[in-house]
Amino acid sequence: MKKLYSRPESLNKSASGFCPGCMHGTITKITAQVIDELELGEKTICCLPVGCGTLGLLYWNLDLVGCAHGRAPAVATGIKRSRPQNLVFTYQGDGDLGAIGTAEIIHAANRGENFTTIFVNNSIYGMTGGQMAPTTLVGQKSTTSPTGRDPALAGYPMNISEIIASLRAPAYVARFAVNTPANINKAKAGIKKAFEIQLRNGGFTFIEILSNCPTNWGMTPLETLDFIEEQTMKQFPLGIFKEPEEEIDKC
Amino acid sequence: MKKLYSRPESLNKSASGFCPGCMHGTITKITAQVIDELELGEKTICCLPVGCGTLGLLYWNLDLVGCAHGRAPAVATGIKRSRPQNLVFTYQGDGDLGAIGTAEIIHAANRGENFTTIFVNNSIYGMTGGQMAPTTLVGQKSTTSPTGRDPALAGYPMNISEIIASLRAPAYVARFAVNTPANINKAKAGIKKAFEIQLRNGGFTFIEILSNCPTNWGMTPLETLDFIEEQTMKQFPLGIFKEPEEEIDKC
Amino acid sequence: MLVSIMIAGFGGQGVMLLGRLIGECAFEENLHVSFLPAYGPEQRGGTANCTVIVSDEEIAAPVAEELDILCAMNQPSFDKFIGKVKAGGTVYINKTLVNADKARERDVEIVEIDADNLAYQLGTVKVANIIMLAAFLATAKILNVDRAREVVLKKLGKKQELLELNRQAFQCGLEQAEKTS
Amino acid sequence: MLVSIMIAGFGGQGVMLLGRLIGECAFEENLHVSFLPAYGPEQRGGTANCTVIVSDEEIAAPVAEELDILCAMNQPSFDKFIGKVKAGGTVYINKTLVNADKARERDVEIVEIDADNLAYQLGTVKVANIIMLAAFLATAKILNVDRAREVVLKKLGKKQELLELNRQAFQCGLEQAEKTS
Amino acid sequence: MTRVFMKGCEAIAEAAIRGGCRFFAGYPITPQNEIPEYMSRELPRHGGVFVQGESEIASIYMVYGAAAAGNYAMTSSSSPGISLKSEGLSYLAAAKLPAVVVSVMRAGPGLGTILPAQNDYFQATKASGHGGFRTITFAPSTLQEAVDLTYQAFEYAQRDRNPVIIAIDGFLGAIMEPVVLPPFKELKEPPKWAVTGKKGKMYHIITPATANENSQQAFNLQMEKLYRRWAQEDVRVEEYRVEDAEFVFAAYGTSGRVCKSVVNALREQGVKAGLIRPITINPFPYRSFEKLDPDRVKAVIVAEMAIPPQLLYDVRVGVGRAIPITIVRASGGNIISQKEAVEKVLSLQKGEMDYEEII
Amino acid sequence: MTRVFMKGCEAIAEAAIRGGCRFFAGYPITPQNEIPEYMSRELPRHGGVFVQGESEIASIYMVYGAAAAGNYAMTSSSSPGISLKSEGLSYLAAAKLPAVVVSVMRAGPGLGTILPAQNDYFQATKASGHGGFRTITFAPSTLQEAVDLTYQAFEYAQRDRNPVIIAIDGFLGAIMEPVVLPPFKELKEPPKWAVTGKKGKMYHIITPATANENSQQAFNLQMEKLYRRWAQEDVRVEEYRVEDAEFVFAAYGTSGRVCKSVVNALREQGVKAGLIRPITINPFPYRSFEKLDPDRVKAVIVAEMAIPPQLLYDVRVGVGRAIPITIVRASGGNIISQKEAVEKVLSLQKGEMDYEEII
Amino acid sequence: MPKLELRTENCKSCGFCVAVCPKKVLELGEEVNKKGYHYVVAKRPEDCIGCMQCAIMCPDAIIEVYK
Amino acid sequence: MPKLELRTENCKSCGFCVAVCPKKVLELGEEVNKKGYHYVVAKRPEDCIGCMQCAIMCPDAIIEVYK
Ligand SMILES: Cc1ncc(C[n+]2csc(CCOP(=O)(O)OP(=O)(O)O)c2C)c(N)n1
Ligand SMILES: Cc1ncc(C[n+]2csc(CCOP(=O)(O)OP(=O)(O)O)c2C)c(N)n1
Ligand code: SF4
Ligand code: SF4
Ligand code: SF4
Ligand code: SF4
Ligand code: SF4
Ligand code: SF4
Ligand SMILES: [Mg+2]
Ligand SMILES: [Mg+2]
Repeated sequence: MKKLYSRPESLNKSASGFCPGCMHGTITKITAQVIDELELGEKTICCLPVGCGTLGLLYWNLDLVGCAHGRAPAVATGIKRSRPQNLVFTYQGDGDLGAIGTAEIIHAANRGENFTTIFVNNSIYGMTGGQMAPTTLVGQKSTTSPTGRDPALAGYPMNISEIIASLRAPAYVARFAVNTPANINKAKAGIKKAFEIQLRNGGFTFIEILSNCPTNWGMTPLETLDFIEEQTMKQFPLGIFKEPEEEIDKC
Repeated sequence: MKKLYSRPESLNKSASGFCPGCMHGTITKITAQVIDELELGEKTICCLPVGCGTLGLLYWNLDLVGCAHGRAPAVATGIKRSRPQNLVFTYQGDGDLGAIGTAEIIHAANRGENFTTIFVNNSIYGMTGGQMAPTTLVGQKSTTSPTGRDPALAGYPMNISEIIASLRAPAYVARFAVNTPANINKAKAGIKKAFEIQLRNGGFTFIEILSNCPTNWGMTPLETLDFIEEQTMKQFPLGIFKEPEEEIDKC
Repeated sequence: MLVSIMIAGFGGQGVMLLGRLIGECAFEENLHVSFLPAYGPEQRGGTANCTVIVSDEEIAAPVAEELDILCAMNQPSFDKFIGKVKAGGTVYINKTLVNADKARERDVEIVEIDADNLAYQLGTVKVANIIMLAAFLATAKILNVDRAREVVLKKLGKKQELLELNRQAFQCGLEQAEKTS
Repeated sequence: MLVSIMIAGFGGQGVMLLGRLIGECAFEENLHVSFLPAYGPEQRGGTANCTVIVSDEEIAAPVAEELDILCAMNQPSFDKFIGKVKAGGTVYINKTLVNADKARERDVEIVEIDADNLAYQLGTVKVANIIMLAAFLATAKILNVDRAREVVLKKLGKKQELLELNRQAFQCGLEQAEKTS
Repeated sequence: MTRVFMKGCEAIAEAAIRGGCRFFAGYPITPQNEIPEYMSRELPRHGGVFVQGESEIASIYMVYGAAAAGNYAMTSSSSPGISLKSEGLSYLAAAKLPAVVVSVMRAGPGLGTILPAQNDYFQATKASGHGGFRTITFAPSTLQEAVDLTYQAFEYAQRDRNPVIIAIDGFLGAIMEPVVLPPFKELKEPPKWAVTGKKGKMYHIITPATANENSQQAFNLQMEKLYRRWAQEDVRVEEYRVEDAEFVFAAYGTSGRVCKSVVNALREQGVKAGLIRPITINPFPYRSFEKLDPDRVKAVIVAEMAIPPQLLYDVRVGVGRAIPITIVRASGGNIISQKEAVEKVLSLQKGEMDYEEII
Repeated sequence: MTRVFMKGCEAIAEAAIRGGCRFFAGYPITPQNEIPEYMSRELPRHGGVFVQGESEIASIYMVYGAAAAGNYAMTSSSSPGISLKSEGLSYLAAAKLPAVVVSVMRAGPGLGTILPAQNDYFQATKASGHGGFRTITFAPSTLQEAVDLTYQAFEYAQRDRNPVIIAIDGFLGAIMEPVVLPPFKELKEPPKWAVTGKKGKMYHIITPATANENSQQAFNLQMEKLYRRWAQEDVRVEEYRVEDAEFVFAAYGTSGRVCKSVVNALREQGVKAGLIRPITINPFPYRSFEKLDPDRVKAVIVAEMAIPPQLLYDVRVGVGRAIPITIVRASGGNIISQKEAVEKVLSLQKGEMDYEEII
Repeated sequence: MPKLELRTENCKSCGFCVAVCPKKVLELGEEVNKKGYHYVVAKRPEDCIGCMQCAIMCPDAIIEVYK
Repeated sequence: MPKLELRTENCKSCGFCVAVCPKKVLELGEEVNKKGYHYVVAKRPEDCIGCMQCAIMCPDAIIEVYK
């Protein structure tokens, strides 16, 4: 019998530390699949954030660097500049990348550093128990916006891909979701494209993926699927915000 | 005889600490004039950066707060939220606001804090002796880009007003220059408008002003006037990037 | 009097609430009490435990190297902490999930409550902790059971439906305690 | 031998360069030497000064509370530092800008060089510091003047035009020194 | 006075509000999230302001701004976050701004674990940033003490125009205990030095900078004078059964509580044990150690949740070399073992002395 | 070996390159700008990488990344910037990453002034961040020493997989002195632990975190062991005319140089003065002070450019209470006065003893 | 006929696979694994068409599909 | 006729005013002020039209204009 779908080699056999139904698992899995498919396992260096993504330290079967909260893009800069021959990516949450790490991601993008960022946007601080993130939706409740995010006090959700895409240097900026098999496949293709651009020294690539946090959204995993479709995507439309010229020609 | 043009009351009588021909002087002066004209001297709290703007601590005749490098928007947030009845503005350079203070300015803007930022963009770290700033032009020499800014290594200049304007909350975002009397008058009008918006709780207002640094550009003051016109403005076009709806109607 | 109690189980079993409610009850009786939840990197999907110390004097250390009472809601917790129970101490186990055979020879009293199954019969396994709580209150005799019932029901919420469920669970726990003792 | 020298003046007068060149010359003679520029918040448009210590032994403190030699390029510097000059010390002044009357009664030798004016005559006031340097070298007799000239001209640059100007300034300083002594 | 059963972090937050705090800015980090969370719920009810900063740095500078404007302001964090706030702490001290900073220590260095520890003692007492400034640093060991000291911290901050640090470990942040809450303080007008808009020609400058070496030195000397006054007047320490003690524990915070139990246990066994528990870890109660009688005290036992030891250092400064000092310690989320501490003393009594070297 | 006349910061940068440094990231701040500026010119010529970080924080994490990838990496800053790097320093230590961090101290706290000072001693030795980690911290007093120690710092960093701090004051950064430059080191392959892509199934994890209390405590104990080894093996100190000294100065860096002059001046006057000059301020040369003979030494005089004093503490830990300790100090950009130091000793000799209290 | 392999010891009972299977092959079972989750079971394996929707959707990479 | 008042002690000799004056009223003088700058002088005050270009342009607010 032929194996049609298998657990990727770039993940360990152990269970992930993520909560049931958490799409950190999905995103990790498809990234690992891309690495397997491109046979990059021995070439890859993965920079993990502080956030639930940190749990990847026990999960990935790759060279790993645990970074300080928000600083993965700086760490990746140091790594990639030292070892241009490696595939380097950061894996970051929305608190990590959109709040404390704002300067680091914007400047790495602006310098056009030749690595890839996978940005897991779940509209919340998952790891610390559900505080408001820069990406929390208007009206969404969190432990620090107990009556729902009020734009008069906390402003509007930040559309980070759009900001990154407005810079000149980044090569590829796109937003995906992983709430349906079809979306998962698109997200996977997006990651693949980003890695391929990096491999040909094409510059900075940025993949935002809409994710969930059943635990802190206070929903069952299945409920989060609809929430993403109906709420999250309104604020954060899927799409490609920037891509290399050649690619555009192809479309 | 009638006084047509006078030194503003909101400045001390002493000489400024700025170098000859430095437009920090010009920008400080027109801001003080606006405060005088709106009779806001007793209402204003000015947050100064670290950079040549720090020299304003000895120059302004206003309540002043010296802030840490890059953090003036956070300080202003603390002040304005504590005292909404005051006029609060930050005065920041491009190193201060565009590099180390990236997160602070973006998030204050994104929260729609009801204060004004005057952003003095002179494409260089003036105070520390002429290192490359995020706004240094491509090819421009500095002490840390001794052969000129190379986009392959340091990326392209960041257009910060454009980024701020892409956020939803900010009310008014515009870029001016002060290299001619006409431009100076426009910049002054822009500052006035920003203050007026703040006074009616209109939200965050952001005034970028193209400036110079004869000392570290290695030019005479007069040479800097042309450089701004011919080089700086190419990268940083003047214009209004965002304004309140009513105002747009008026145009 | 100084009684050290540990409650331990899976993350979702409400062990923190159980411990906290013991604390609340002791507080209402004007006793000295400390409730210390253990937390840590293992918490996500792992085990949870907390220490409650009840005393009529000021409590110095809020932790206990030796336990008077262990309440084990699942097997891993039982296995991990049974060794800390003092000779002469008491162990409450959630019989549905815990096999206490290991400890039979030790000088500890074992109170077995089929908490998960009983709770399931009441409608949701979620009230297993309340059943255990009531059983503990009834047998440990540190706190006044009637006053405790009041406190617990007050703390557990205002919704009529929940109130009733919790009341039943509490009652069930008391009855079980009677049966086992 | 340990000679402590301070050079002081306006920001734009090239006092740092002057001090540094003394340092370079001493270095080339294999002497122990330290050059310590003073810097600070006042620097922007304010005064500048530096301390050079030349010695044939290891230099401990690179600063001097008492000066053997002061070279004052402007009046404020002269006023500020004249008090630090040791009895028997030497003060070089840029006569164009400095009035040394205050110090006439003190036990210090005063060497007056009309440096700014002389430099102006050479074409630019910017070489006043080189004139002072040469005058200092010629009279202080700590360093070999010919070797120093070489070092200075080498350090000052490759452009023929500048080289010539500096050579003239150096020569001018030497001549002035002769005149005053 | 209200007696309540409350969680550590929440009780501290409530005490702050009652002490006049009307501005809080903070950034999530375990194990202190309940402070910002409580503030986000409760401050608005009292007309106060809660802002979730985009980072620890932004948060402390929001506090800096609020303090400059005359507000009673607070922030809180845990180890990595306190490192990030260290520049801001130094700026608060330099600009003479009052603020309260709660440091809930977790295990480190680096990301470490989120478990309780006492390994930021030096940071909380000797170098909370650059430039050699100091703070009054309270190290409560019960929730009641934490509540009372937080309440008072705002008074000290305002009195000295200097930040005050409340340094606790994660145990105290997470514990629930009965606690009596102090009454709500009446709010005051902003102090005269605050920036509220100039009055006539008089304007205020809040500045973290000085003009030159002499004004800077004058500032440093003025601060040193303040610190000396603290050493004279503001030291707080609990000396527990020390009068006749032959074995004296030195411990603060949760370790202090554990050692109290140990002292009691030893006393029950007839061993003359005692405890010196610094409540202010800066100013440090050096005197309490200096006055120990070398003829009576056979050993000082430092107990701390820090490896390598830190409190040890201050104890050594106080004790000198006349009395041997030894340690009982734990780290990483482990707590001082009462059993180990008891055994240590028993073996010391038998003359098995190990002398702890400072490294 | 090349003898050159070079500026402090530039000589340090050059020594780093010769020592193998091929990655530098930094952010401008006076008085250390010449280090990044020099690196931006020179590193590319040696195939190295210079990145101007968007902040001090970004810069130290770039260094973290470069170090993780096996590069020899360095960053530098001054007081406020070092505070901002303190989280990163702690992360380097936790992740066991070698790096060299140059701290050019200026006057503080806060923005302070850009003038030289020694007021970050505690920060450089006791709490360069959170979590109680330590670094070898070199405090050179001449440019030659700075060059030699910087050169070697990379070896120490790699040996210990730990950051090394070079702590100097602004004087040494700005001074020009003749200096002999060491030869260029041959570059090595990245060490085995570095992340360079996994080999077969073996992958590397560079992590600043630990799994639980026990692994964290094990890490802390392992580190403590390292620090103890430093104390045994890596202490460096200059004892200058101490053998028969009755008055012993304790001073490092620029103050150490000044005190050497003072000792010489006093000796010329027949006063038996000496100097203990720590070269490693961590590990601290406690032994040098412990072994001072109280029957001979009448006083120890701590000289530092810091108010309130900091070095004083370590000296007190070393000396104990048998010998009086007094201080001569300055701050804000002022330097220790030689005259004052001489007079201090002369008056001490007359029996006018003032005993410096620790606060 | 396609074959499913389920590494149920790591299943977290999120139900994603159940929800997306067009053929209702999968269900969350009665049994509980070591971590306390009611893990997935192939109730009607004979209906499976090997479309992989379940495997793609599973966050924990529990499901492998053969054909 | 418009009148100019020049606070020349603070003039830094940048030359902006000289450059923008449409009437060439201003020049940088021979004299040096306390800070060492060749400060501005009104060479042809009679030509001044009070247009304020110089005053607007001066970074150091040296120039006041009366009419
Ligand atoms: C400097 C610092 N600040 C704060 C924290 C605490 N912290 C850990 S994870 C986290 C946020 C995680 O949120 P996000 O980045 O959105 O990741 P998620 O868990 O949602 O995937 C925070 C604030 C920390 N570890 N370090
Ligand atoms: C935390 C910190 N980092 C760095 C510095 C040093 N510093 C002072 S001013 C400045 C940059 C000034 O540039 P900019 O903001 O563009 O202002 P300008 O002087 O050009 O007006 C820097 C990096 C500092 N004081 N504090
Ligand atoms: S807390 Fe939220 S983001 Fe984190 S693992 Fe659980 S579900 Fe996922
Ligand atoms: S250094 Fe540049 S920016 Fe600063 S005052 Fe001088 S000219 Fe202006
Ligand atoms: S492969 Fe398709 S049909 Fe088969 S179980 Fe999975 S989803 Fe259902
Ligand atoms: S999707 Fe995966 S984890 Fe979720 S229930 Fe199905 S098999 Fe289990
Ligand atoms: S007011 Fe106009 S005309 Fe008069 S001097 Fe100024 S610029 Fe010239
Ligand atoms: S513009 Fe002002 S500062 Fe410049 S020369 Fe004219 S008067 Fe002087
Ligand atoms: Mg998130
Ligand atoms: Mg600038």
